[in-house]
Amino acid sequence: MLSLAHFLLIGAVLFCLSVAGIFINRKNVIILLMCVELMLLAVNMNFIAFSHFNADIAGQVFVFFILTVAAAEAAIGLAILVVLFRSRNSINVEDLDMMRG
Amino acid sequence: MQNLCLFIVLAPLVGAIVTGLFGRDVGRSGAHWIAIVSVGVSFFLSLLVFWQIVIRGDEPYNANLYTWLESGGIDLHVGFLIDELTATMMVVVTFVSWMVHIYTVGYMHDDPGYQRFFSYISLFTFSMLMLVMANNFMQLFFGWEAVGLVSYLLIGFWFKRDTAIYANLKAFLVNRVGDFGFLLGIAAVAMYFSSMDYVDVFAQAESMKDVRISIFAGHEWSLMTLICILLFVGAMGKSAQFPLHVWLPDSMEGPTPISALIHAATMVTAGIFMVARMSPLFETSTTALSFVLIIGAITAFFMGLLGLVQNDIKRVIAYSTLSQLGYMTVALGASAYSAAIFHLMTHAFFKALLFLAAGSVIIGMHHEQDMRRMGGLRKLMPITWITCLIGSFALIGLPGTAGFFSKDAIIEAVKASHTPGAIIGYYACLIGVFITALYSFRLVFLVFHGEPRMDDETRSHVHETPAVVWGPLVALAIPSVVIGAIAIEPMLFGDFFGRSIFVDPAHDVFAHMHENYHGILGFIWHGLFQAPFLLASGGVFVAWYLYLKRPDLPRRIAERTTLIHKILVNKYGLDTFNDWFFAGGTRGVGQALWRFGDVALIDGIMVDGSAKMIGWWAGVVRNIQSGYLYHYAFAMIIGLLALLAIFVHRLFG
Amino acid sequence: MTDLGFIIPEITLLILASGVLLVDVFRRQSSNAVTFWAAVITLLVVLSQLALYFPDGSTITFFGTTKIDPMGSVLKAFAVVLVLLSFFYARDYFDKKEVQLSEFYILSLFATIGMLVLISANSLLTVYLGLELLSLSLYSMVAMNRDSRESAEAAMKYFVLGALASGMLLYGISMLYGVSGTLQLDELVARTDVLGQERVLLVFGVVFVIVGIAFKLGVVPFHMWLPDVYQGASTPVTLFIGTAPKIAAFAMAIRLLADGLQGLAHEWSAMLVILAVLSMSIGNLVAIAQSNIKRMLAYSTIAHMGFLLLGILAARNSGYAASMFYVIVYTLMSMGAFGTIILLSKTNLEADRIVDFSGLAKRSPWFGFIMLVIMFSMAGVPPFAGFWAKWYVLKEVIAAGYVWLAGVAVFFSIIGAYYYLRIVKLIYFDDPLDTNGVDASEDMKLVLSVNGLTIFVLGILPGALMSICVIVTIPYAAG
Amino acid sequence: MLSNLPILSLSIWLPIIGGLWVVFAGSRRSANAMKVEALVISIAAFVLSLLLWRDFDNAIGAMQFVERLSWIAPFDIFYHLGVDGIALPLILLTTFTTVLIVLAGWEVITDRANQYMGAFLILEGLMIGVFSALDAVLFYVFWEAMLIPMFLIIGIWGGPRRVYATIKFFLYTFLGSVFMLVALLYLYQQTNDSFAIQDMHNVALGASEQKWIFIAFLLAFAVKVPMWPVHTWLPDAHVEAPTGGSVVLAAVMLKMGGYGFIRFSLPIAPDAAMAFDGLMIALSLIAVVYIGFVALAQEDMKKLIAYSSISHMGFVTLGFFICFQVFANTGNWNDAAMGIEGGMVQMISHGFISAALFLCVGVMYDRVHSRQIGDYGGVVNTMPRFAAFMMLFAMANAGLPGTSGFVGEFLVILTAFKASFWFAFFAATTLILGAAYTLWMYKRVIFGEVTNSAVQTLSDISTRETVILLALAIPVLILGLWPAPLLDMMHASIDLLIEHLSHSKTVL
Repeated sequence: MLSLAHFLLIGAVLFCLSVAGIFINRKNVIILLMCVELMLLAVNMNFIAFSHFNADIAGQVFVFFILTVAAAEAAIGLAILVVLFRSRNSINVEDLDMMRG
Repeated sequence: MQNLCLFIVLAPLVGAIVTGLFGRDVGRSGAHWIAIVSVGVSFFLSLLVFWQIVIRGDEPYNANLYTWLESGGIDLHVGFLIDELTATMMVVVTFVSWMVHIYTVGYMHDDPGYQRFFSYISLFTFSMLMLVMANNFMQLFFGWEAVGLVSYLLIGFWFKRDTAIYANLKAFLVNRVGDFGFLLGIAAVAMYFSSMDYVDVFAQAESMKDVRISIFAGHEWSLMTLICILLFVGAMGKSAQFPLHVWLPDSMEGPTPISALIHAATMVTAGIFMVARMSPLFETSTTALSFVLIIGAITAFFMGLLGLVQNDIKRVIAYSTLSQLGYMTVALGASAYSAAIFHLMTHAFFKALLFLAAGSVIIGMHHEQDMRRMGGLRKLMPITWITCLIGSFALIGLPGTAGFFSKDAIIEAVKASHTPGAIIGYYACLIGVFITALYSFRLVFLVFHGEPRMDDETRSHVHETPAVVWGPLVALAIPSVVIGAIAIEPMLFGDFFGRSIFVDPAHDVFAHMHENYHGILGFIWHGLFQAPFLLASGGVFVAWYLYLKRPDLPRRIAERTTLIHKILVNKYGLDTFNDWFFAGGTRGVGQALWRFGDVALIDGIMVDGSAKMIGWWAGVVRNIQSGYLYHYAFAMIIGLLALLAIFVHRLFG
Repeated sequence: MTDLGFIIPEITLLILASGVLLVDVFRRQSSNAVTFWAAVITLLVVLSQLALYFPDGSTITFFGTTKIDPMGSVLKAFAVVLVLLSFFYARDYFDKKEVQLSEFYILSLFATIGMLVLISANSLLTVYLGLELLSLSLYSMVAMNRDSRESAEAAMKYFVLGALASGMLLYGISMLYGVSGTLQLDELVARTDVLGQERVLLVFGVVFVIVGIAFKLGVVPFHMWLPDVYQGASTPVTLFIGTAPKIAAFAMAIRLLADGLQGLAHEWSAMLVILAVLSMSIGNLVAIAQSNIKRMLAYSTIAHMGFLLLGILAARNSGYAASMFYVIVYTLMSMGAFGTIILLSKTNLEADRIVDFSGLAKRSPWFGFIMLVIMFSMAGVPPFAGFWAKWYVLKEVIAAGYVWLAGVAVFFSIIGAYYYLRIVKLIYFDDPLDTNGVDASEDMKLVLSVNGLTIFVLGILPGALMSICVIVTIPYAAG
Repeated sequence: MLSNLPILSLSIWLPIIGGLWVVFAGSRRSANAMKVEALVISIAAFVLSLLLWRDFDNAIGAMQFVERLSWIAPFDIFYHLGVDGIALPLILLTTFTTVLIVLAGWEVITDRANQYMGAFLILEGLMIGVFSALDAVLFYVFWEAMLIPMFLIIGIWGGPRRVYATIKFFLYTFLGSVFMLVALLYLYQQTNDSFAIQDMHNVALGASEQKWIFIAFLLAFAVKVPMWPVHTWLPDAHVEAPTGGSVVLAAVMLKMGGYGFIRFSLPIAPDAAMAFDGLMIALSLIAVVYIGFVALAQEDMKKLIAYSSISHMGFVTLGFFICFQVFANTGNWNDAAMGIEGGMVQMISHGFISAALFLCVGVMYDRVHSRQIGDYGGVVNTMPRFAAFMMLFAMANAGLPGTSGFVGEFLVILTAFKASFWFAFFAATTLILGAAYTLWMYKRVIFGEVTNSAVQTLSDISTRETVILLALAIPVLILGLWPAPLLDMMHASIDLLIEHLSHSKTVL
C-alpha cells in the first residue's frame, strides 16, 4: 500500500531535481523554464497527495490554479526569452552576466 | 581704608588702561603724565597707609571687596589684607615703580612704543599691588600670574628682536613651571583648610602640623611639608631660585628700566614676600625650611660665580640679583623672615640704583652693553660713576651702607640657625660675599676705570645723561646708603612686622642676636672685624689687582682653568640642557605622540583603517553577486538549506 | 459568505483596468495621454471606493479566502496612492525619452490588482494568486524596454528566480496544507499546535514560506535578483517595483506569519533574526561599492528590508505596527529617490550613475534639498521620516528583548550613512557635470516636491501615521 | 505679559524658520538684504535668550520655563522644554556666538551667502533645542538634526580636504549617537514607557544595566566632547571648516558632549559612572597631557587650537567624573559640586575663548589665505590692534587668572586634588603645556620682524572685526574677574544633581 510518505518522497525528489536543474544547468535558458515547470509539478504531487489523504478537496482545487498559473508563467517566460534572444542573439545562461557586483 | 586701598590699586590700573587703549589720543606726554601721576598717587597713598599701620600702629586691615565666586563650600574673595608686611611692600613697590616711570621718560624717549611701555609698567604696578595686598591665596595667585604676564610683555617689549621674544617666552614658561607647583600648593591648602583666606588658613596651620598624607603609595609625608615645598616651588620660579633661575638673565633683553627694576628690585622679590607672608605655614615644617635654605644657598653661591665671567654689563647685575635673591632665600630658610624682607628692601634700592646706572651707561654708550668695550668712563659720566660706586658698596656690604646691615643680618642669622643645612647656607653666604665684591668691582673697574677701550667715534659722543635719568639715580643712592641704618632696629629687633610674620620661638634667631646688639655704631664696629667685611675687602682687592693692575691676568687664568671657565661661561650647561631636554624633548614628545599616536595609530589604523577595511570588505562581498543566474539560485538554495538545517535540527535537538 | 460588496474595489479595478486596456488598443497612435488619464482615473475611483467602504472591523468573506480589515484597507490605499504617483513619474520619463509605452500603465494596473488580492488574502490560495498576478506583471514590465540588453537580462533573471521562489513558497504551502488540512489562514492558525512528525513537516513548510516572503521582500540571501532588476529595468519600472509591491510583500508577510502562523512565531522569528542581520550587513556593505545609483538604491533596499524585518520578528502587534510604518515611509523615500533620477534623466541620459548627481544643488537648489531630505531620511537622521521608521522598529526590537540586535542594526546603519552622505556630498559639494537646470514637467516637479515634503512633514509630525499603524494592528496578538 | 510667551519655543523656532526663510527666499533676493535679515534674526534670538536670563530664578534648581505639549501621542512623547541652571548658560552662549558668526561671515562668504547664514541660524535653533529638551526623543531629534547643517557648512564652505573632514565628522558623531538611541529606547522600556528625561533619572536600574547604558552614552558624548581617543575628527573638522563653522563647533557643539554627561550619563547611570570613573578620569587626563603635547607639534594654527580645545575639554570631563572619588576621599558632596561647577565654567569659558581664537585665525586667514604658522611672523608690526586682542585670548587660553580660562581650570584642579594628588598634578601640567603651545604659536605668528610680503601688506582689523573681537573680549574678562553670577546661576541645579548622585539607584 502506498502511504502518504511515498507520495511526499516523490514530490521531494521531483522538487530536488528541478532545483538542481536550475543551478546546475549553465547552458540553455529553456531548460530553466522546464525545471520551473517541473517544480510546480512536484508541488502539485504534494497537494494531491495531501488532499487525498486528508480527504479535503481544497488541495486539488489549488492544483488547478497552479496549472493555470503555470501556463501563464510559461507564456511570459517564453516571451522574455524571445526578447532576450532578440537583443543578444543567445540564450546561454552564462551570457547573462552584464550586471554584477 | 577700603577706599584708600582701592585708590592705591586702581590708580595705576586706570593709568594702564588709559595709556594702553587711548595712547594715541593722549599722546606721548599725556601718556607719561597720566602714568606718573597715577603711580605717584599710589605711592603717596601707600605712604599714608604705611604711616597708619606701621607708625601709628593701627590694627591690620582685612576685608573682602567682593565675592569672586563661591563653590563647593569655599568662598573665594577679592579683598585686602593690610598689615605691616604689606604696607612695607606697598611702599617699596610703588616707590620703585614710580622711579621707573620717571626714569622711563628719559630712557625711552625715542621709542615708538612709548605709550605702550607706560601702560605695561602701570599694569605691572597694579598687578604687584594686587599680589602684595591680597588677603587670600586666589588673589595672590592672580597677582602672581599677572606680574608674570606683564613681565612677559615687557621682556618682549621690543618684539622684533628674536632674542627678546625668545627670552619672554622662556621667562613665562619657566615661571609657569613654578606656578605649577604653586597652584598645587594652593589646591592642597584648599583641600585641607577648606578656605583660601590667609587668616583662616594661618589659624589652622598649627593644628595641621601632624597631618600626614600619602603621595606615593607606602610613603607618608607631612602635609605641611608638602604644602610649603609646593608653594616654594612657585617662589622659586618668580624669585629665580636654582634651577628655575634660567629665565632671569635672559630677561635682560627687555628695556633697561624694567629689566632692571621689575626683574631685579620688585617682581622677583614676590617669592620672598610670599614665603614671608606664609611664615605661619613654613614655621610648621622644618623640612620645608631646610629645603628653602639649601636652594637659597645654592643660588647665592653658584649664581654669584657666574657673574664673574659675564661681559654684558646688565647680565653681571642680573647674576648679582640672582645671588642676592639666594641670600634672601637663605634668610627665609633660617626663619629670619624679617631679615629677608629687610634685605629685600635694601636690595631693591641699591640694585635699582645699579641697574639704572648701568642703563645710564648704556645710554651714554649709545646702547653698547659689552664691558670689554668700555673703560675710563669715570670722567665722562661722573654722576653715574659716583652713584654706581655707592650702589656697589652697598651691594658688597661696606659697613654703614644699607647692604651691610641686611647682609650681615642674614649671615648672622643663618649662623645662629638650627635649621638642618644652615651650615651650608652659612658658608655659601660667606664665600658669596667675596664673590660679590669681586664681580661688582670688576664691573666698576672695567666700566669706569682703566683705559678707554671703545673706538674714538663712540668716545667722542659719550657724555653724562640728562637729569631725568640721573635724577632717579641720586634719589636711589640716598636710601642705598642710609636705609639700612634707619631700618635695622625696628625691622630686625623691633616690633616692626607685628603679627604679620610668625616665627616659631624655637627657630627665632634674632633673640640671640638681639642680646649682642648695641646700636647701629656698635653693629658697624662689630662688622669691621668680621669675616664678611674681610672677604669683601679681599674681593675688591682682587678685582683691583686683576682688572686694573694686571689686566692680562684674567685671560691667563681663564686659559689655565679652561674647564671651569667653560662651565661658567656656559652657565653650568643649564640653558643648553633645558633647551635640549625640556624644550626639545617636549616638542619631540609632541611630534611623536602626534605622528604615531594620532596620525598613525588612531587616525591611520583605527579610523581610516576601519573605513578602508569596510571598503575592502564591500569590494570582496560584492563579488558574491557574480552576475550568473545559477549562482543566484545557488545562494537561495544554500539559504534554504541552512534555514532548514538550523530549524529542523532545532526540533530534534 | 459571498458578499461581493466587500471586494468592490478589486472588482472595480479589474473592470476598469480591462477598460483601460481597451482604450489603449483603440487610441490614436501618437499619444498615450488617453491611456494615462484613464489609468489615473481608474486609480482615483478605486481610491475613493477604498475610502468609501472602509471597514469598521475585520471580516472574513468570499468563501474564507478574503479578509477585509482596516489594516488591509490602509495598505491598499497606500499601495494605490503609490501606483498613482508612480504614473506621474513614469509619464515624465517617457515624455523625455520620447517613447510611448502605454503598456506600463496597464501592466501596473494589473499588478495593482495582484497587490490588492495579496493584501486581503485569507487563504494560502489567494496569497498565491495575488502574488503571481503581481509577479507576472512585474516580469513583463521589466522586460518592457525591448531594446535594452540589460532589461532583457534582468527580466530573465527575475523571472527564473521568481519562479523558483514561488515554487518554494508553494512547496511550503503544500506542507502547511498537509499538516493542517486547510488553506484558510484563520483556520490554519488554530491548527498549528501539533507535535512530533507533523511538527517537523510544519516547520519544514514554514522555512519554505519564509523563503517565499524573503524573496519577495528582497532579503539576503534571497536578494540576488534585486540589484540586477533595479539596474536593468528602466527607471519608472524600478520606481514601481521599489514602491507599491513592497507594501504588498509586507502584507503577505503579515498575512502568512501573523494571521496564519502566529503559533510558530518562536520559529519564524528566529529565522527572521538571521535574515535581518544578513540583510542589514550585506546590503549596507555592498552598497558602498556601487557607482550606479539604481544599484546602490537596490542594496539600500536590501538593508532597509532587513530593518523592516526587525519589527515583524518581534511577533506582536506593536512590532507589526512598527514594520507597517517602516514600509510606508520606506516606499515614500524610495519613490522620491527614483523620482529624482527620473528628474535628472534626459533623452540621451539615464542619469543612473552616481556622478550624475554632482552639483545638483547648484543646478536646482530646491531639488537638491529634496534629495538631501531623502538621503538623510534613508540614513535615519532626524528630523525626517526615515528616522522615525528606524526609531520605531528599534524600539520594538528592544521591547522584544533583542537589545543586541538593535545594536547590530544601528552599527550597520552607520555604514549605511556613508553612502547616503556620498550622494549628498555630490549634490552639495561638487561642481555639476552639466550646468543646465533640471527640466521636467510641472506636475512631475509638483509630485516630487510633495513627495519630499511629505517625508519632511512626517519627520516632524509622525504621530498621526504612527497612530494609524498602531490602531489597525490592534487585532493581532499582543505578544 | 511677556512672561506668558513661550520664550523657549520662540528662541528655538525663530532661528529655524528664519533660517529656512533665508535659505529659500534668499536665492531670489539681494545677498545683502538676506545678511541683514540673518543678523536681525540672530540678534532677536539673542534678545530672547536674554529675556530668559532676566526671568530666570537662580534659587530654583528644577526646570523653569517648562512647556509641555503632546507630540507623538501613541508613545507619550512630548514636546517638552525647560531650562535649568545648567542649560541656561549654554543657551546664552549659543545665541551669543551665532550673532558673532553671522557678523564674521559678513564679507568673507561670497558663495551662497544666504545659505551659509541660514544654515547657521537653523543650527542655532537646533542647538538651543538640544539644551532645552526634556524629552529624550526630542533631545535626540535635535541632537542628530544638528549634524545636517554642520555637515553642509563644512562641506560647502570648507577648505581643500573638506569632504574627508565633514564625512569623518558626520560618521564619527553619528556612530556615537546611534548607540545612545539604543540606550534611550532601552530606558523607555525600563521607565514603563516614558521618554521624559526626569523619569529616566528616577528609574532604578541594575548595576550591569547601568554599565551598558553608560557605555552607550559614553560613545555619544565622548565623541562629541571629544575625549581621547575618539577626538581625531575634531582637528580635521576645525581645519577644514569655514571660520564660522569652527567657531560654532568649538564654542557650542563640543559643549553638548559635556552637557550630555551631566544631563544623561551621570544622573541616569550614577553607579556605572562611579564604577567607570577611573577610566573617565584617565581619559580626561590623557586628553589634558597627551593632547597638550600633540598641540605643541602643530604647524597649522587651527589644528593647534583644535587640539587645545580637546585638551581644555579634558578639564570638563575631569571635573564631572572626579566627583565620586572626591566624595570617597573627603566624604563631602559639596566638594564634588565644585568639580562639576568647574567643568561647567570651563565649558562656558572655552566657548568664548576658542571662538575668539578661531575668529582670530579667521581674520588672518581672510587676508593671507593660509593657516600655516610658518607663513606668518611679525604680524604685530602691521596689525597692532589685532595683536593686542589675540594676546588677550592667547593668555586666556593659557589660563591666565583674570580671564575666564583660569576659573574653570582652577576649580577643577582644586577638586582634583581632593581626589588625588596625582590627578591634580597631571591636570596642572596644562599650566605649562597650555602656555607653551599657545604662546609659542603667538610668538611665531605675531612677534618678530615681518617675515614676508604677505604680512607686510596686512591691514589691521576693520570696525566689524573689532566689534566681534571686543564682544568676545568683554565676557572673557568679566568671567575672569567676576565669575560669581555664572556660578550663582548653576548652584541650585548642580546641588540638585549632586543630591541625586549621592544615592545609588541600583536594584538587585
